[in-house]
Amino acid sequence: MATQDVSPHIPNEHAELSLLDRVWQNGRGIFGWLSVTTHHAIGMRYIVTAFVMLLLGGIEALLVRIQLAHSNNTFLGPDRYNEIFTTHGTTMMFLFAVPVMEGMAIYLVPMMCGTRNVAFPRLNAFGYWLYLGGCLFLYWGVFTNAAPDMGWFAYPPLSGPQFTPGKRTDIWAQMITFTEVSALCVATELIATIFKMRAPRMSLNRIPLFVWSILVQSFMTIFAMPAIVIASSYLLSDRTVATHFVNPAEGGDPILYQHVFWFFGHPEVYIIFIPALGFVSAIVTAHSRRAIVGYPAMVLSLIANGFIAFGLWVHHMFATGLPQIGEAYFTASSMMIAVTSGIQIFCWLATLWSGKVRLTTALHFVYGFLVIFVLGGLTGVVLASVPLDLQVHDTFFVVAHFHYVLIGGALFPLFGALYHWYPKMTGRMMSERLGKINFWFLFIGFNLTFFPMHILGLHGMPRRVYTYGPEMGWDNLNLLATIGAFIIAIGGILFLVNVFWSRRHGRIAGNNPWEADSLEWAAASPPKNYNFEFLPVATSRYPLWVAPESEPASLSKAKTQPDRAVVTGLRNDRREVLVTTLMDAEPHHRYVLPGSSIWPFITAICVSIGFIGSVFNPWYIISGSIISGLALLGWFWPRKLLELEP
Amino acid sequence: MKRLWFALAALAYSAAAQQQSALNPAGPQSGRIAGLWWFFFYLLGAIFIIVMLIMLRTLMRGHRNAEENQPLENHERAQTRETRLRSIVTVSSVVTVVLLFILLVASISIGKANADLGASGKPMIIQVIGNQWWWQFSYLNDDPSQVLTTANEIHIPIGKTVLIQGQSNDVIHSFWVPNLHGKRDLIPSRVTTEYIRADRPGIYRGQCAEFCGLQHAHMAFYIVAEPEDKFKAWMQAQLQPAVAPATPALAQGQQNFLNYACVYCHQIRGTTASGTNGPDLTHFGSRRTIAAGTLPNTPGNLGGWIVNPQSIKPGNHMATIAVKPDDLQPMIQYLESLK
Amino acid sequence: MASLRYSKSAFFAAALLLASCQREKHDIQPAPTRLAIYGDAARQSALRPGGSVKPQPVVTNPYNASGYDISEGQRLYDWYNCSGCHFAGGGGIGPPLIKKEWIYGGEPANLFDTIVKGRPNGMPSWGGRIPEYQIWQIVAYVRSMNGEQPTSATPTRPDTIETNPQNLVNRVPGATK
Amino acid sequence: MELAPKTLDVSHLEPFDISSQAPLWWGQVLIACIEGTMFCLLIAAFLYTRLRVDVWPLPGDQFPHLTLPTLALIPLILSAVGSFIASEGAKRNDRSRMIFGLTLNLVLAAIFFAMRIVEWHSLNFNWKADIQGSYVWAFLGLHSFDVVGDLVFTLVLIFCVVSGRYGEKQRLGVHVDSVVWYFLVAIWIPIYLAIYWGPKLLESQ
Repeated sequence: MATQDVSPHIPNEHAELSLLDRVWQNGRGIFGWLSVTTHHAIGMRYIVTAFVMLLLGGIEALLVRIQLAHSNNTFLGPDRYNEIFTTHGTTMMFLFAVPVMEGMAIYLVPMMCGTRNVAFPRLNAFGYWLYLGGCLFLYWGVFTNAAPDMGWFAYPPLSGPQFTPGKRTDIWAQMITFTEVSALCVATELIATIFKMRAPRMSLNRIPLFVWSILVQSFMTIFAMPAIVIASSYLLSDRTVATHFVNPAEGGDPILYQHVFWFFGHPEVYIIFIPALGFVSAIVTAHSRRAIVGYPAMVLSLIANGFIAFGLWVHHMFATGLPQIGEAYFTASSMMIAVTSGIQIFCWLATLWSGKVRLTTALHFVYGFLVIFVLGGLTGVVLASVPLDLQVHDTFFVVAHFHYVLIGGALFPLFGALYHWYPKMTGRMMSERLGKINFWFLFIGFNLTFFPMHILGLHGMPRRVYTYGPEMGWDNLNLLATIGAFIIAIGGILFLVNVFWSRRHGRIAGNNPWEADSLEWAAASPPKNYNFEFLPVATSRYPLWVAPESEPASLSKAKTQPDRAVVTGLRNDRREVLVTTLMDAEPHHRYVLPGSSIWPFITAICVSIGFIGSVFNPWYIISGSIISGLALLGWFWPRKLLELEP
Repeated sequence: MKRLWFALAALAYSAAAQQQSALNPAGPQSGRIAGLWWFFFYLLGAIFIIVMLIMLRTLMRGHRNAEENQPLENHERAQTRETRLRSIVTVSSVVTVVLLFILLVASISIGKANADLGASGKPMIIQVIGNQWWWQFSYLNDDPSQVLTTANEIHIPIGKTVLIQGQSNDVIHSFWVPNLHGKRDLIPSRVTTEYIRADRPGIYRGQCAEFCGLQHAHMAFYIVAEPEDKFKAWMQAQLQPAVAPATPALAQGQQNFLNYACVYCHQIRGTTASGTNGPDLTHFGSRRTIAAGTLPNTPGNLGGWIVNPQSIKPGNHMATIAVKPDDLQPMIQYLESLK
Repeated sequence: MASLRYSKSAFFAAALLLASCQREKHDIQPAPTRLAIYGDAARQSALRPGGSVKPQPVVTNPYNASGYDISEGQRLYDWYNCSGCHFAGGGGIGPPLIKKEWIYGGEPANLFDTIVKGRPNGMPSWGGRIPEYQIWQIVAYVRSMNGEQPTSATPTRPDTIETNPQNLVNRVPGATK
Repeated sequence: MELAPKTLDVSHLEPFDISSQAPLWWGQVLIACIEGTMFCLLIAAFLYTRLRVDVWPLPGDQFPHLTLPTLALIPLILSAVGSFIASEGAKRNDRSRMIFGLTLNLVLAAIFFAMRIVEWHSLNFNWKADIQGSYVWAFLGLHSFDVVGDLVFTLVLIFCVVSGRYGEKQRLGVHVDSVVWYFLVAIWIPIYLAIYWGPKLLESQ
């Protein structure tokens, strides 16, 4: 965890500073560790946990690739294979991709907004503990031979009580509950933070693009996650208390499950990759040392992305048979997403075109992203077309497509973002040399793995098959893909090596090693618990750059601005922050954030007992609610007069 | 790098078996779809190459910008440049919209043409019922004596439109013959339909495309497209009950089949075996594969399958019956004789 | 303090782990039939019809409490037309299976024996026809009807559309087309 | 670091605020959005299910009774008045008004919930019966879960206010509690219409 200070810059003898230090200090020992509510610590816990999940998901991916390396392989049986590909998909979607983006947002958004913590720090801690609970629950299942085996989408009736007996599917569905509650907590507090706690004068048209992307993502979470709440509840209640939501014999409908699932599932993909677009914007701005071209267009297309994402879920269900008019509508809406994504790509290209590009590792990953994501986007257009989709749906073509979009569109920017913000998180630079090697391994390995899958799909190889016959002619390309997967694995290991090596031996970074533009670079590296000694004032869209008012910022030499405007008059003897108005971010009132507390942890434990227990015995819904309610009473109980927070 | 990919693509194209490929169309629908694919491929490929070229150019330009230690530009020039860049972005976006519109129209018209295939004339109706993990096919007919039920392999006449009427007995499956048309899900409680037509003779492989449990990988079937007269002959042969055993050995085989538990699941018309849980075996010997496309139909494979089906297709619903070695051989001979 | 918590949680985890073993067992490649066991089962359940002395079974059901096998048993119960006489367990032509008192004993080995040997007045003998593992699966399912299997391993409701074909015709448009 | 020259002094601002400017208010509204979306989707799913079935309720099943749930709307809607009074009191730091409003809210909500329990008890189908049972039980269960949660929260607030253990944050809590209750009242009306009237109105031709 990034708590050890290596930054030499800030003189601590100032009395006010030591008061701030004391007020924002976290407790010691394991109790203190469990009570932490600082957003960096929580964000970092999310990121680290998510990377552990990435590692596990990656190992599962390798197992899948080994099994498919040649025809009639018996490395994994059908049962084990189904478990592993399901766990792989579930882990990557629910336990890695979404949480890691949330973690980055929790870490960065308060700093970028120029405030000291998220709006509801305890809710934040609670969200993390539930997420951790979900991870542990799923992997407890995996290691006790109860890994889900019905695919990450869990279509009934296959996932119903009769065709997947045992507790495998229930564990999966309840794991979803854990992560959805956690994601909803994060979305709520991030929206409140972005709306109400931005630095003074950071009006809507000055919000950094990354923060915009998180705002859009959080709103999407709020409106998409309820659908998966319903879908997973359908499954759970059908399986544990014999309701009939998806049982056609009693009037239920398995297709309704698909509608509800994809009403969540498609926005889910954008929930993952919209923050990545924010990473790219931040990296492009900082490393081409130039204002982004077409900021309003970028913001509007982010918002449009968010809306359109809710209107195209049916393209996952073309093969179920739809009326013609429905097909035409969903084809059009699915293609529309290419327009909004295209605008952003053009804006980045224009920015890079006219910028002073510094070809760092972070920018390498952005270029890698552009190559892969553009290709993935174009195959997305193929999938939007109903006749083509009917051929390639549920084949390896689709596998190739969404790995291009998700690895290319989210993982590459994420790696870039980590190279970009690592100095802020740890106070040290990552090795650029190793970083570039790391990039090339990932890039080449990735294309080697997933490009052949397009061809396999067109040649009729369906998804989720545990093996195939030699007469199908799929051996060569599958072997190639498996080799590629191992090259990716090497790339991943190099990244970890770089992270751990640089943690100790990296060059000391200083506050703003990239001469970047946004407010997080005004904080110390690594940041103090309170982020800023004096809250900053956002004097422009790029507050750390010279000539702030002459937007669009010109090619003038990017340089950090030493004499920024700051806020004074906040009390330092308690955790006070500033609440500003929604549109113009004018200071409105002061607001005291709650301190560290063990109650989020205790509540999360109680809620987890309810969640996990109810999988095995429905009565835990009642008893879990009661103990959770008691824990919440403890959380809210007015000990001192100033303690109330959701 | 690119060249390598093209080489690989060419390699893959030649290597892949063409009997299950969307790029080797054998019917009007798959032909249209393949045409649409190549249209998409070239247009989108061109877009990809253009974007990549621009990207590489930014790499060079941006680098040069950084190295030239340019003086501060005046505000006006910067403003002009900014306006120009924005208009380029706008124009590119408009071009994107136009290209997508073309693709949209192409896609919708092909979709409509494919859906309208069965609009004229009375199609032949084949009912498909998905089972874990095999296919039951029934040729529907108003005359009950002409209704034929078979499994995992069907014949269709060339040039005749066939209506596939899909249902499922357990979980969701998906009917897919890439050489003829796209997929159609088979959903319990619903009837889904799709028209197919083959225009050139051949044997086309289809496979379940919706994950359906343990043996999703081994759920294939074959469609044999042949001229009308050959089809008619096949149909007439299939409508007959099973041939009576011609030799004492075959009679013994039949007896063995009826004595073991086979009869609880399998039907052989013309005998007392009338189970409906598994595939109909009346004309088993005429089929190309056993176990839904898992193995070629040879006596050796059949023996292995009967003795231990769970080692070939683990988790499938065929019982592992302890057939005595002496009983096995006649049974195999009998089944193979059911042409 | 900490170590105590760790050991406690380790114990808890181990307990859960053991509990899940049988339930999650997926024996998808059951051993080919072992005919020899029929003799054993018959010997150990040498009881007379209606006899009040319950034998002590020595053979245990290898598929007891396994979710997968109970579910397979449910399928086989249908496939082999047990429902033809016993219906959904309530009985009809054959005796009901949802009950506490069994004529021929309700222990797994007794049920196995009943299925293998058949019983007078209609229950056919299945021994030598269907494999032993399937008989044990049916036994596991039949016992689940009486709540003698853990609820966590028993499917709460069937999921087939065939459970009530008449309802299907009335309720779901399109199914009859 | 030296003090920057350009400073923005905020010491004159209020140290708290009880209005829609408070972050907590936003948090609560967002949670209402989440639940609202969930209920709306469930209502849509319920009506979709209704349209897929020819005969409703399925043979052997009945429509739920109408009298009690319709009567129960009266205390439910009135209880929102209590919330309103309490939240006005919280804004003006008027203790007696807060106590009156909260108590009114609690009593009326409790009456509503008692009627709900009676109705539930006499419901003529089980969640296992068929699809209608499953949905109606799910709606009643989810809404009741929220109602009970808010009742407990209101009780705690009453305890705080009556015992004098309250400050700005508790007052903000009263204000936010009223937002929650408005939502629970408002969302029940479409649910009520959907489960008691929807299937009848959608009678297929």
